[in-house]
Amino acid sequence: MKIQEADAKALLLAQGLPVPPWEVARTPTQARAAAVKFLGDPANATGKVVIKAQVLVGGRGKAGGVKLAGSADEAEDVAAQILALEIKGLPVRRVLVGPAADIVKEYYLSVLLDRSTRRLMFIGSAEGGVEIEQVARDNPAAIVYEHVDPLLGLPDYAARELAFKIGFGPHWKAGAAIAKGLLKTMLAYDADLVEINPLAVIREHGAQGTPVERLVCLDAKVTLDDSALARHPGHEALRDLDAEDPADVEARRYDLTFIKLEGDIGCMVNGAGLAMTTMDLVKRAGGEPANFLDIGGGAKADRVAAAMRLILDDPNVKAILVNIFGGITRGDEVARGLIEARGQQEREVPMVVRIVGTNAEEAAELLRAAHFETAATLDEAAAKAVASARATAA
Amino acid sequence: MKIQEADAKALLLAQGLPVPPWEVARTPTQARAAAVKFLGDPANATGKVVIKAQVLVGGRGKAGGVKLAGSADEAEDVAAQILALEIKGLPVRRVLVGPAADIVKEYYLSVLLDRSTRRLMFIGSAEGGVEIEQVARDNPAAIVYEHVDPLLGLPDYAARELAFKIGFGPHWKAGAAIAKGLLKTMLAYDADLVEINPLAVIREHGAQGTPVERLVCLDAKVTLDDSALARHPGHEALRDLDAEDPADVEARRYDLTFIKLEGDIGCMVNGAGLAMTTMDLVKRAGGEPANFLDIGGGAKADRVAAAMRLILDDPNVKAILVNIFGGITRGDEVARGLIEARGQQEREVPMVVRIVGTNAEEAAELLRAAHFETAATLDEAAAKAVASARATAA
Amino acid sequence: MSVLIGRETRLVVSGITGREGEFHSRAMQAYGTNIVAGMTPGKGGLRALDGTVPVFDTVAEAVRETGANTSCIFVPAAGAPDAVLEAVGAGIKTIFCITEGIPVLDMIPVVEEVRLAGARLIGPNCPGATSPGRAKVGIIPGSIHREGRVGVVSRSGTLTYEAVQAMTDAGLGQSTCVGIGGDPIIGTQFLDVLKLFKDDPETEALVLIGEIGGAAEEEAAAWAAEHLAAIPKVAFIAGRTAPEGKRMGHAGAIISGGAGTAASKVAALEAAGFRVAESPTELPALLRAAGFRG
Amino acid sequence: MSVLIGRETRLVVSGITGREGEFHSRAMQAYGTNIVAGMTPGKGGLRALDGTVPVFDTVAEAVRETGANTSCIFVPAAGAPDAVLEAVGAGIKTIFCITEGIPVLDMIPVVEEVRLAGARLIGPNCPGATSPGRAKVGIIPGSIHREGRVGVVSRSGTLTYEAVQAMTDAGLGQSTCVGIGGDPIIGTQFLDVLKLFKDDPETEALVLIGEIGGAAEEEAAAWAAEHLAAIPKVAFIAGRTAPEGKRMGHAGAIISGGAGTAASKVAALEAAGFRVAESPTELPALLRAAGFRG
Repeated sequence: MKIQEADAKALLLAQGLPVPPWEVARTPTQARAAAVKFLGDPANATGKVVIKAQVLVGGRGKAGGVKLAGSADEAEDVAAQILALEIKGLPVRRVLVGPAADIVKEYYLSVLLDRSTRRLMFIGSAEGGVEIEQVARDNPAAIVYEHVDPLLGLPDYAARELAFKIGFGPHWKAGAAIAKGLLKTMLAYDADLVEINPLAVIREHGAQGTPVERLVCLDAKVTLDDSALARHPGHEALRDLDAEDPADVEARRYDLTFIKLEGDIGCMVNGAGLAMTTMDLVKRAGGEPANFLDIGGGAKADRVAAAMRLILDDPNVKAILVNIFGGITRGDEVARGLIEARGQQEREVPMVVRIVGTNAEEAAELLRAAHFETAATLDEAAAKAVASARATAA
Repeated sequence: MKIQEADAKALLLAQGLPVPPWEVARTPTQARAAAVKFLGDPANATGKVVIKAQVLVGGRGKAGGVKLAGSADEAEDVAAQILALEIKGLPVRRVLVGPAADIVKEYYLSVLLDRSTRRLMFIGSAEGGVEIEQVARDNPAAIVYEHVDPLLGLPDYAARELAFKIGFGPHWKAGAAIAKGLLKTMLAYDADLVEINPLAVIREHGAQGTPVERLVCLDAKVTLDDSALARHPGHEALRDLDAEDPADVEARRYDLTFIKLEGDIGCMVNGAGLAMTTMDLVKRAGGEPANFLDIGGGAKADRVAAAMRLILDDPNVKAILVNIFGGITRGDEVARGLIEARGQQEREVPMVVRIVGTNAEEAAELLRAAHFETAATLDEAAAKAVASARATAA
Repeated sequence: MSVLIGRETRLVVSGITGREGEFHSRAMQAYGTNIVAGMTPGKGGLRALDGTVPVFDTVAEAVRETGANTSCIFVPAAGAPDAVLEAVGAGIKTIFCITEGIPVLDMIPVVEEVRLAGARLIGPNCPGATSPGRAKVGIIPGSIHREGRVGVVSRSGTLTYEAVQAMTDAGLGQSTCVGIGGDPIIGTQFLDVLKLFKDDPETEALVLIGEIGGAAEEEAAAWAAEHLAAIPKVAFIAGRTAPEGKRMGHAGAIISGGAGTAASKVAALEAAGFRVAESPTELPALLRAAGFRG
Repeated sequence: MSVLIGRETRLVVSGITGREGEFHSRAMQAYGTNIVAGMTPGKGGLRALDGTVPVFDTVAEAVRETGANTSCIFVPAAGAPDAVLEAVGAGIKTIFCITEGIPVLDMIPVVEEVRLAGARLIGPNCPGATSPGRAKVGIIPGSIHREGRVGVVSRSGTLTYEAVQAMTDAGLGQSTCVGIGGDPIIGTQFLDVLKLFKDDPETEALVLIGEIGGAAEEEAAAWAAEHLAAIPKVAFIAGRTAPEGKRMGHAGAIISGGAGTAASKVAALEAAGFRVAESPTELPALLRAAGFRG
């Protein structure tokens, strides 16, 4: 689960990391009030504020979602502009307002899961503020990797090594402490990724107005492990519902994995791999899948019925392909769910059902009695579904 | 550092362990008030309170330091008796007052350092409430051992294994949770030992007056790692000054290790092994050491002077043996400290000084100039010190 | 012979008295798997599966009393990492963890402990393995198998069944089918299973079922190019048409950057000598085309 | 030859710019120890010991740049366990930790990491080791040694010096003297050093200096009885007259199972063929009486 920058920063702050102050504004008026506060702060070395759209997609800057303002009036205007934006299809409902940083140097630092070593790994670079993928392509030597020990974590020495390798110069102690803090954040909240880009040395005005430099997390991106949400009840509040289809919310309620796509053939499958394969075969048969839908293992009748509702909520759907290979899931349960769902459904859409594996024979009998169209193989099911969709469309 | 039962219980409670309620009383009146509270508690299945002397020595029970009372009057009387006691030379200044438990079964459970495997280890037994050494002698099969993983700690399964091996019966879940809690306590406070004896199944009155059984820490013994006191500022408040010679307090102030003994030859040595050896040789030469005193590594003049004051504070001391083998400690520093100390000392006691190792020559010169009696070998030093002590005594 | 499991398998099932644990234990037993023990804390002394299997409070006791050498875990996600550690601690060297939904960070120290103990963990979130005619451990339906000489390894659950069924329908039996699981952190990767198959004299052809996301297929392909040149081998990759950047079910299926796409995997596998099918049903024909006569 | 250290020792000193670190590094260098690097975070690029030794920010860099193979740690107690991990992480296999006052629990995971890495830690709270005429690492005064063939191992600091001085005064030189340290948790125990001495062709006699508490002397004696029967060996145990149990807790007493007293240790050592001295000064004579002619 991705969370917004402001929420990510709040998690970092709670773990003791250095994050410049910010306010979240939902209206231009709120943004104005925040700007007044930061513009009046004597530590604000630039005399400006930055206003950033809070949306869960990259490329905010290019889309006009990040702007500076030098006065309260300007802040209100800019916030109004940004709050009116829709970035990559997502409405901007909140902006972050903070002091515009006087950046001396930008770094990149993240900690994430490295599947192949099965460890957490830090990625760091003295070339921050740009996309790390870009750095990886253009100047791979500028990227530093450091694995986290699976049992010890990141000992102090390893944090120092990382800091020296990235090259924080006089800020090596702060860099090492931030690395430890990012890992602590990851572990505290069961995050998949904690990424700071830029991690920046900024210049501020000290107590006597003298400039002081410090290393701070200027931006923050955190994604949380969905499997661990149950033990972090507070995380649900961080979910950005704007970034989700209403169908996603419904799907989550029934433990379904649902992704809406552009096509017209609704798919209901058990297992992610088989669901993708089903989509691949629909496409190969000349059709277009309307969704990815994994009903998971051991799905019962009510979950099947919910899945059917989700599919039918999409007006584009012209045919439905149900492909179940029973293992944990029992075919007869699915068949019962389908029969029940069909009884309640509001519009008639042709359906092709293939159920094999555990209790497939009982399922076949139920489906036959209820006059469902069935298929023996996946290829056959895909072909029939594509044909039905064409017939419906015609 | 040993701490008292009530303090140990407070640490356990803070870590979430089940400990029956208690109050600490410094006067019979306070004990009476506590007794009134517990005697009035409907959960108190025995209708009595227990009053226990808080002293840092074993054998409180035999010494009359643990008694029951069935009324407030009796509690006040019993507390007065116990507060008047001196157990193994230690005055009883506080008593613990709590509900007298209705004990169903007593167990033993501790976690401590196992030097040879270099791991923490649990020791448990279904024969609790008696000295575990006694169980070890009489029925070694009744003792269960379980090592703690040095990197993982005590995983849930290991806690369960321990609980099943000890045989908590229906209380296995509580037993496993308590094992985990003891380890947590040990790690949270840098303890050397956390020992519960007895860990007991007690019967209480439940909400409707029905008897309920639960596993609780009836007694608690915790010793804290002296090397870790610096990171637990609160621990210093737990130190039982009554259990210490005033000399201990002074010694600690100067980072000296001092143990008062019965003899008349004061010893000042650098290093624990050499200090014990010096004592052994004094004894072998026919003398009796007045103390163990290790001035540690790298001792400077002021620490040497403090050590000398400690030795001379003991009126039994008739001669002093200084034995320094310089490594980190520099002989000349010690010599300067001795000269300074002698200049300030209030009574004249013969002193034999042996300084070898780092900067021994400079030391020898200083001592010669100051007319100290010196010795070349440890055997010689011991012999001279014993002779001096006899001469002083005569 | 077979890999991971076989006639010598003496299985202890952790969570045997749970709903899923009991259901699948019955199926395993029906298939002929030698389930020697079950483990459920607090139920030691009972007997499961109609009295045929003794239940113990701890895996250590199960091993001591029954000589169990393989573990299958059906414990819920909150307790499953601990169940793996318990099996490791009891000296078991082959551990299947079927449980899904385990928080990723929980598995990191666990796979390290497994490694340090010289044990092998398959899963979590995996369907298990079947050695047709000998034993099955996990939840793969026994009926889809046929005895034979094709080694199958897959990171999907039901997609594995699909591929195996296709093989069986075409008369191509399997030596062992292994579902390694789709979680980001798994104990046994494609590469590890390929190494086992290489040393198994009864495995004469290979089927690899992958999907988009991660680099495990590419890593396995690189190794296979060097060490499995002679053996007929085919593959299928799910997710060719998946839209980029969307999560398809388990995190295994995120396309990240360039690596991890279906195209990258297909290219790597083809370069390593795999014939890559466009549908699981094509696998048997491709295997025959690759020279397999089993 | 010698054990642990020798002419091939290439030492990196962690904490070389600290007060103790610098003082003892000078002494080590003066003794002839090849100090190739120092480590103090943030001081990388400087040179220590009058410009003779480069200082690095990390041990890993020191190893990479100078081929250091041995580490000596003078870092304060709060950072010393981490310094040991750093040396392990940098691939160093012989690590001396001189620091005293490290909280006991801090060392438990550290010694485990050392073990897992196949490295050896001597200490903490140890005086180090000297191979007379070749190298010294740590804080043992160099002047007390003499080249020879007696292996000395001790858990005390200054008591070791006393014993070594007595040997040297009597004309008995040493192959290596090792101070293993007196903390409850140490990386290398008596037994480990005896094993090293057994395999060292230049060590022809042994001196073991123990003290009351723990069971390390008894464990070493049991092993020596079996594996070191032929070699002349003597011992000294400090604390024969120490009053019992000022620090040892009840439960502590049972692990050692009655062991830990001077009487127990002397008996175990004598049973294993050690001659046990009543004063360190008697060690040379006892060694000669045991047949050593070195």
